[in-house]
Amino acid sequence: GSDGSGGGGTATPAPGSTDDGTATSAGTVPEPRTYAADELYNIEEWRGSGPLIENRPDEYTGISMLDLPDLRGELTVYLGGGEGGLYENLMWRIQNTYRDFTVTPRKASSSQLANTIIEEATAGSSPADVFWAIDAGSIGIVAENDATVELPERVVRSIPDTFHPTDQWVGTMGRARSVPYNTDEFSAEDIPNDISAFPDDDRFGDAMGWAPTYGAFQSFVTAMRLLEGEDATRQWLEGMQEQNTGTYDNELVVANQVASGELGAGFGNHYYSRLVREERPDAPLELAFTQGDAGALINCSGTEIVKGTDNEELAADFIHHLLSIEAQEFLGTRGYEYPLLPSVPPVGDLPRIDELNPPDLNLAKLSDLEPTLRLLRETGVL
Amino acid sequence: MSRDIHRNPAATPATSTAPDATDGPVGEPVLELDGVVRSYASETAVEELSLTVGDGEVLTLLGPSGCGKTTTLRLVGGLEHPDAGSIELRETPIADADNGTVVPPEERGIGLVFQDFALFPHMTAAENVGFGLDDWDEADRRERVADLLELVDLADHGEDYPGELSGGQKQRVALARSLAPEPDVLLLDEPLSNLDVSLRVSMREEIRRIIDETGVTAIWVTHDQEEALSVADRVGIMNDGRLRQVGRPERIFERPASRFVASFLGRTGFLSGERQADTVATDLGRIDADRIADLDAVQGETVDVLVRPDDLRATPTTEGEAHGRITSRQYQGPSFVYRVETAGGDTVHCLQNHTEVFDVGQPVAVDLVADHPLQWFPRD
Amino acid sequence: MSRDIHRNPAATPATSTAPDATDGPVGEPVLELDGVVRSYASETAVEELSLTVGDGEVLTLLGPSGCGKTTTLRLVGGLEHPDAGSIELRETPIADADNGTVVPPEERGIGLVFQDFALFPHMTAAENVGFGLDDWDEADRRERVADLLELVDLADHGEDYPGELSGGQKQRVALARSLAPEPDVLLLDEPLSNLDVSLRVSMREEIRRIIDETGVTAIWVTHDQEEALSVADRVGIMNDGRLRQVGRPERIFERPASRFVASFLGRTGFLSGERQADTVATDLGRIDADRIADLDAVQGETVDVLVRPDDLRATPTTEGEAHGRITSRQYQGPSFVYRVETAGGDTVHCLQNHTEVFDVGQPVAVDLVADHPLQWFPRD
Amino acid sequence: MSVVDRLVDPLDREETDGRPVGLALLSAAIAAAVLSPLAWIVVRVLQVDTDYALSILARPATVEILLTSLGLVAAVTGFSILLGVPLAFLTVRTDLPFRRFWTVAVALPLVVPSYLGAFTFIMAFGPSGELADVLAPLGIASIPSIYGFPGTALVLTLYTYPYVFITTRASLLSFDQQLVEAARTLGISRWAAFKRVTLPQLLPGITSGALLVALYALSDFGTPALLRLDVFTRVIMVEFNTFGRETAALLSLQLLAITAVILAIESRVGDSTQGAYVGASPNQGSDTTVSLGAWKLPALLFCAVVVALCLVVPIGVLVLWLVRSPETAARIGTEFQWGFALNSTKVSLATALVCAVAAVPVAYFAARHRSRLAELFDRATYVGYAMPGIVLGLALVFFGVWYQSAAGGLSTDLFGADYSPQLYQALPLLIFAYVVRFLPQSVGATRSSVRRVDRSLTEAARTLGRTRSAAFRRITLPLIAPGVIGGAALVFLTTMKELPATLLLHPTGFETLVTYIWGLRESANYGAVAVPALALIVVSGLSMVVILSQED
Ligand SMILES: Nc1ncnc2c1ncn2[C@@H]1O[C@H](COP(=O)(O)OP(=O)(O)OP(=O)(O)O)[C@@H](O)[C@H]1O
Ligand SMILES: Nc1ncnc2c1ncn2[C@@H]1O[C@H](COP(=O)(O)OP(=O)(O)OP(=O)(O)O)[C@@H](O)[C@H]1O
Ligand SMILES: [Mg+2]
Ligand SMILES: [Mg+2]
Repeated sequence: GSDGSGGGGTATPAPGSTDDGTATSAGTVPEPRTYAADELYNIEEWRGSGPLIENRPDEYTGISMLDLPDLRGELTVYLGGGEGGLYENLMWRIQNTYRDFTVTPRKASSSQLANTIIEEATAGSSPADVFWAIDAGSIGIVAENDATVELPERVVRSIPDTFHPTDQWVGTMGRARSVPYNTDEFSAEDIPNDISAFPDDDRFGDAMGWAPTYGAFQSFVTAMRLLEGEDATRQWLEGMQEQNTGTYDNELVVANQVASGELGAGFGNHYYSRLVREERPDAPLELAFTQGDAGALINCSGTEIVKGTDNEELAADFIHHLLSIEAQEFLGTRGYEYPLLPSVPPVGDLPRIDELNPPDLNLAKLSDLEPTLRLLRETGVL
Repeated sequence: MSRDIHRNPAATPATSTAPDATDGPVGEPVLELDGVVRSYASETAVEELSLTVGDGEVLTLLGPSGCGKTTTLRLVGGLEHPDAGSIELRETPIADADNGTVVPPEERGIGLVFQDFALFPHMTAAENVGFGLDDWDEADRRERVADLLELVDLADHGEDYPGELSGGQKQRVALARSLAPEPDVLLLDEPLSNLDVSLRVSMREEIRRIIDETGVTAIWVTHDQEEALSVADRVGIMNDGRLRQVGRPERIFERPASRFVASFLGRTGFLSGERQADTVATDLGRIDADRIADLDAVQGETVDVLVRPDDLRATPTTEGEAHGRITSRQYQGPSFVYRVETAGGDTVHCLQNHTEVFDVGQPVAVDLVADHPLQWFPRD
Repeated sequence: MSRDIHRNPAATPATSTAPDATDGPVGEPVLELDGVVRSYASETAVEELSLTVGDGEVLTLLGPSGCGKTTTLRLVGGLEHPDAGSIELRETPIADADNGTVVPPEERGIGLVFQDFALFPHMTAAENVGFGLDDWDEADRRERVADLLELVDLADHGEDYPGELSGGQKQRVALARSLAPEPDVLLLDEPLSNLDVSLRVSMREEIRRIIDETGVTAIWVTHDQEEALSVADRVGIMNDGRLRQVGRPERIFERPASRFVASFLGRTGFLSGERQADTVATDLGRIDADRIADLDAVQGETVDVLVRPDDLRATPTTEGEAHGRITSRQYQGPSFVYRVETAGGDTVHCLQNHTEVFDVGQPVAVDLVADHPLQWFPRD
Repeated sequence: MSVVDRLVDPLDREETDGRPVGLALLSAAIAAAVLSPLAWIVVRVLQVDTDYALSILARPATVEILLTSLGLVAAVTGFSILLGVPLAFLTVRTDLPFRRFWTVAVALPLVVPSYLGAFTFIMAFGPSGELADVLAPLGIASIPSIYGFPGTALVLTLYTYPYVFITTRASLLSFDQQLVEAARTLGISRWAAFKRVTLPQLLPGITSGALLVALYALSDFGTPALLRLDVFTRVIMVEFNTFGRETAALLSLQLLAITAVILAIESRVGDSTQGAYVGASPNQGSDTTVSLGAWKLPALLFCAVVVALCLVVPIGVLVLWLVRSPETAARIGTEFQWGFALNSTKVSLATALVCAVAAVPVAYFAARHRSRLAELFDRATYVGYAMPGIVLGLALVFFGVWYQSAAGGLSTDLFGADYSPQLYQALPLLIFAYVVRFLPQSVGATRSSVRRVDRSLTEAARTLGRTRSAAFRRITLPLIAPGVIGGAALVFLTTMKELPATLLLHPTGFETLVTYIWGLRESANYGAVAVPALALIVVSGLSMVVILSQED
């Protein structure tokens, strides 16, 4: 057990280095509790920097990395996506925390890795121990193909049920659908609360952009289909096409286009706008969120243990680390994603996750992409 | 090796093609082609060719362009496979169409000078020449290459690449290259065609000397009649893929087996004549039958008598006494050759001293000055 | 530019290389090379070459292998550019190293038969021949191609690709191709070297006929002495990139300007002799000074007298009376050529009738039978 | 007897009918090996419900995509020829100033991955790109959109025409100039001579380059995806992203059918028996360069524009990123290490080597023994080139894992432990994948160089006592070496750039330049991308110098 409670101090030794020889077992993992910031493990280092990081809380509820079992052994992690190296960076930090722990990430797109794991499972077994990917759909499809094992309750206990709808996987970070808009073109009130208002409003003609090939967009349409039904979704898609909505490759481009005034507004994951702001702090770019519909979907990155691993215990502990306060703070402050640990707030002026009004939807169902794609193709969006 | 070329100049009937004492190989047979056929899609290049070459013998092969000479050499060298027939080297079959025997070229010990040289473009002249000397030790090889370049008069060009050599220089490199490894059998495909006369004469004497010294057996394709006759132990005349006649040079020249063979060795004219009692009547007057070799034509039959330029001499005369008139004149240095068309329409050539200059159109009397029996062929 | 080459035909000493009555071009000058030089990295292929060719004239160019003949033709054809000197065609400069004038080959109207043929491998023989007839209409072209294939005796091979033709056949296609567009000036680089004698003779007569009929001007490189002399209006002899002598065939043959030129036209022998009063003393006895052309050597001076095989006749004799002995014998069909080494060490050749068979080693007396003044050269 | 002898001798032993059985078998084996991943496609396609399959194939969108794909292939191939052939001619046959420089410069675009090219083009020429920023103050409000068909065709052309350039150049260099001389002495103008003599001789070279371009255009994913053009690969990718592996396999099969058609067309155009001839004396010392005269300036301008578009734009954008980018290392998983470049170089070299060795028998057989069989083997090697990298990758994932567990299981049964060599996610499998994809580049270059070696040269060697293999070693090999090395260098270049198969099959932890760039893709930290991207361009650029130095 790592009880380096002298946290906060810059000289705090890493948990692994204070090894007291008593192997941690599942039974000894302490319950989540509330920590003062300086009780945590070097929180200043985990946290990002800059003006957006000014108002971080003084205390957090959850479990600190210091109280988690030591990691010892080797782990192969298939990393789908990874936010430009941020997820990988977190893994390096965790690895460096322990003396005898090696993590080997294998990076590719999340769907590609999901396909790979399924092929591997079909042909024999996968070399992967953990699959961590940026979209719940890929995570879900692997679980559905019977290629994962159940996660222990102690690991997932602090994460709201919305983000671990089955025992097979757990969400790590949240990503909200949003409407980035150009403040020179629109004011906050101009942006409807209801996603279904966009096709009917003339102001959005020739002014919107989307990225239909992007997984998050497809998840959003899937959500709409599940919530509103196929016909309504079709109408919505057709309506947006009549608005001459511009098609882009990814939502970072959409956000950039909005920022430069090329577009009035667009559809995209919330953090892309933050990234653009980071690059161009003065850009007239703001975010709006719809309420309670697919437009307000909060998808998540997720992780799971791949079936056939020899390191099931280690994998579970590793995943537990990803859900620790420190890791959530790390990812949240640097990548602008929503931490899923409720006590870790999102960065800057983003609304808190519980201030958002996501629709009531089982995220695992987002892997039901097939009909969505058919719809997208039939309407000519794809 | 001594060649007695004047054995038995008499008895053979002119039209016979049967082999004969003087037609066989000079030494022990080394190379035997038997009924060899090679066809290409569009035509048959070599047809039923049988030929024996003796040990240490030089056989020159003559024939019109496209008659199959190169193809014959390629068959012997192993670069083409016969469609029928067989080839034996020292009594071992090296190619046999019947049972599929094929000895690869490199195991035949046969050198070949290609008609179009086939020099290795990435090697200098010296490297080309030394190419076949792989198993020689370095010093010997260098010496041999130097000797051969000397021999072909290219000592200065050893370091040149083929692209930097003139036509004749390339040909000499090709020649030196094939001589270098001292093959048992040497096939030469017009090896001197691109050389000037004096070089050609000296080269052929050199090659002949090397052949004699090393006892090489050679087939030498040439289109140069003088070369063919002067260098050869035996001469073979090919036409249309077939061997028409093979034999000692003087025999081929003096007793050609057919009009084709005759017309192939130097300029020829044919006088058509009719056998009458003891003479043959021609446009140039009567010729005594005993001046014509083995004349067994019967009374009244028409024969063609072979006359070469040096058999005839023209003298200017009056229209009335002329046998014909000059239709063309050709300067050859020491002499002129005049073409004369006789009253009866035969064309003959007369060799005249270069001082005897006649004009075209001049009526001339033509005298038969031959001091050997004339060859004749039945009219066909 | 007109050069009066007929001034002063008498006085020139035999060794002079100055132009002379009979050395100028036959017609109006068409092609003029003036001081042309062409060097490659390693050597100078053509050096200070000046030459005038007259309208409708055939100039044959002879010279040892590598002397620069091909390079000369390439310069005229525009495929090489002179490093110095200029070339004029019908008084228009087509290449001038001084001011950089270069008329591209296709605008010169000059046809060229390449020594190594350069046939287009992706075209049939007929397409190759018709290549230069772009602007002819289809029917004319077809007819012209058929005529030319007929001319070179390849009517059956029109559809063959170069890869399917024999060496001689390729050469004939190359020839036909260059004749087809009826160029003004025709450059022939050993155009008949791969052909057999009879084809060569008939082809050269054909070409000469075409040249005469169409008034083409031609430079014809050949290494065949007979071809050079018989086909030419004038003959040029090159050596080492320089033109050594140019003139009418009989003049070149009979009055060669140098030992090199003499030795280049057929087999030559030189008798060293000493001028004594009215005779020249040689190993073959005294020769009257008036049998030797323009002999102005002074008393006691040593000269070399040129004797060709047909100038000499050998007779077997006893050791005591012999002038020398036979060292080799070469069969040439109608005749033998014997090499005789004289007591004094001179080598001469004698042309004998083929009936006169002597053995090597035979002591012989050699008679001078020449009926023309003998050429001499100062001993060098 | 050397190793080569021992290898070559039995292989090239001819039967009496002149067909070398050993060589044919070896060619067949190589062809079969590179075709083997197709088996996976077939297996997956068989799992597709027939009605669904038919509905996919027949839906109007599929037809439209088919037409777009074909149109793109046609346009890119056509434009590549229009760029590549004149550039090759200019740099080989004319007195263009700074010929050496231009030769390297116009070949270099090949080292820029087309996706990187496309990306930088968007940055430069897209709406609100750098160019738009420059032009906006000048009152130029809009430039033609870089997106869609024209843009895709443009970018693909700019980054693939060097294939045509290089192969055409090789043919031009080995082309017997005497033939042009002959044409010109027959009064044919330079241009007509080019058309009637040079061009037919170059055709095999041009088409072999054009084939690579066509198949590249057909199989490339990155460029059309970035430039938003719906082509086959993009649809296949979408299927993959949505876990329709079977459907993707089905579409891949359709793609391969198109490939087969393209291959068939190419063999008709480019492989005439008379083609690829080279005279005994290519480039005989004489100076036959074409003088450009008044055309010198336009020619220079032409080269400069091409180079500016292909090289200056992407490198400029990358450098701009490099200098502009803020220091945000936190978002980068791993710092850039030169070891990544080393890794890239190592696998690429290994692949190039394997391709060079594997290409020789196939190419030799195809060039020397013109038969349907030889041609079939030769063409078979091209199929993998058009196989989308991801399809190939997944196929090999399947085979790799299957082998691993089968061999491992067997070994465990027999010896009680798993002694089977690691194959899956190990370098051999990755290299095999590269070979499957890029072998044709090697085969093409080698084939045309074999064809250029006059048969009589090996015959001469053999009459001088050399065995078939010795003749091959001493004569053929040195003469084809430029082709073999050039082909290998092409393979090297493309391997350096390859992404999809690398992502699927690289050993875990084995980071290469492209996987690293890919990892940064989402970071929006373009400055970080610039370093590895420039490293990739530099390393590949060096190998381009190798290719071009083979020429003289
Ligand atoms: N590869 C080939 N394909 C088709 N026909 C061929 C081929 N090679 C040669 N021939 C034909 O075979 C015949 C004989 O050719 P070969 O080369 O043996 O002639 P040759 O006697 O050497 O002639 P030359 O004296 O002109 O060199 C010719 O008519 C030629 O056209
Ligand atoms: N490209 C070249 N590079 C270097 N030297 C060359 C080149 N071409 C020719 N030479 C040299 O120039 C000289 C003249 O060559 P050229 O081809 O003109 O000779 P030639 O008189 O035609 O000889 P041949 O009768 O043998 O054909 C030769 O010594 C040759 O080696
Ligand atoms: Mg031949
Ligand atoms: Mg020459």
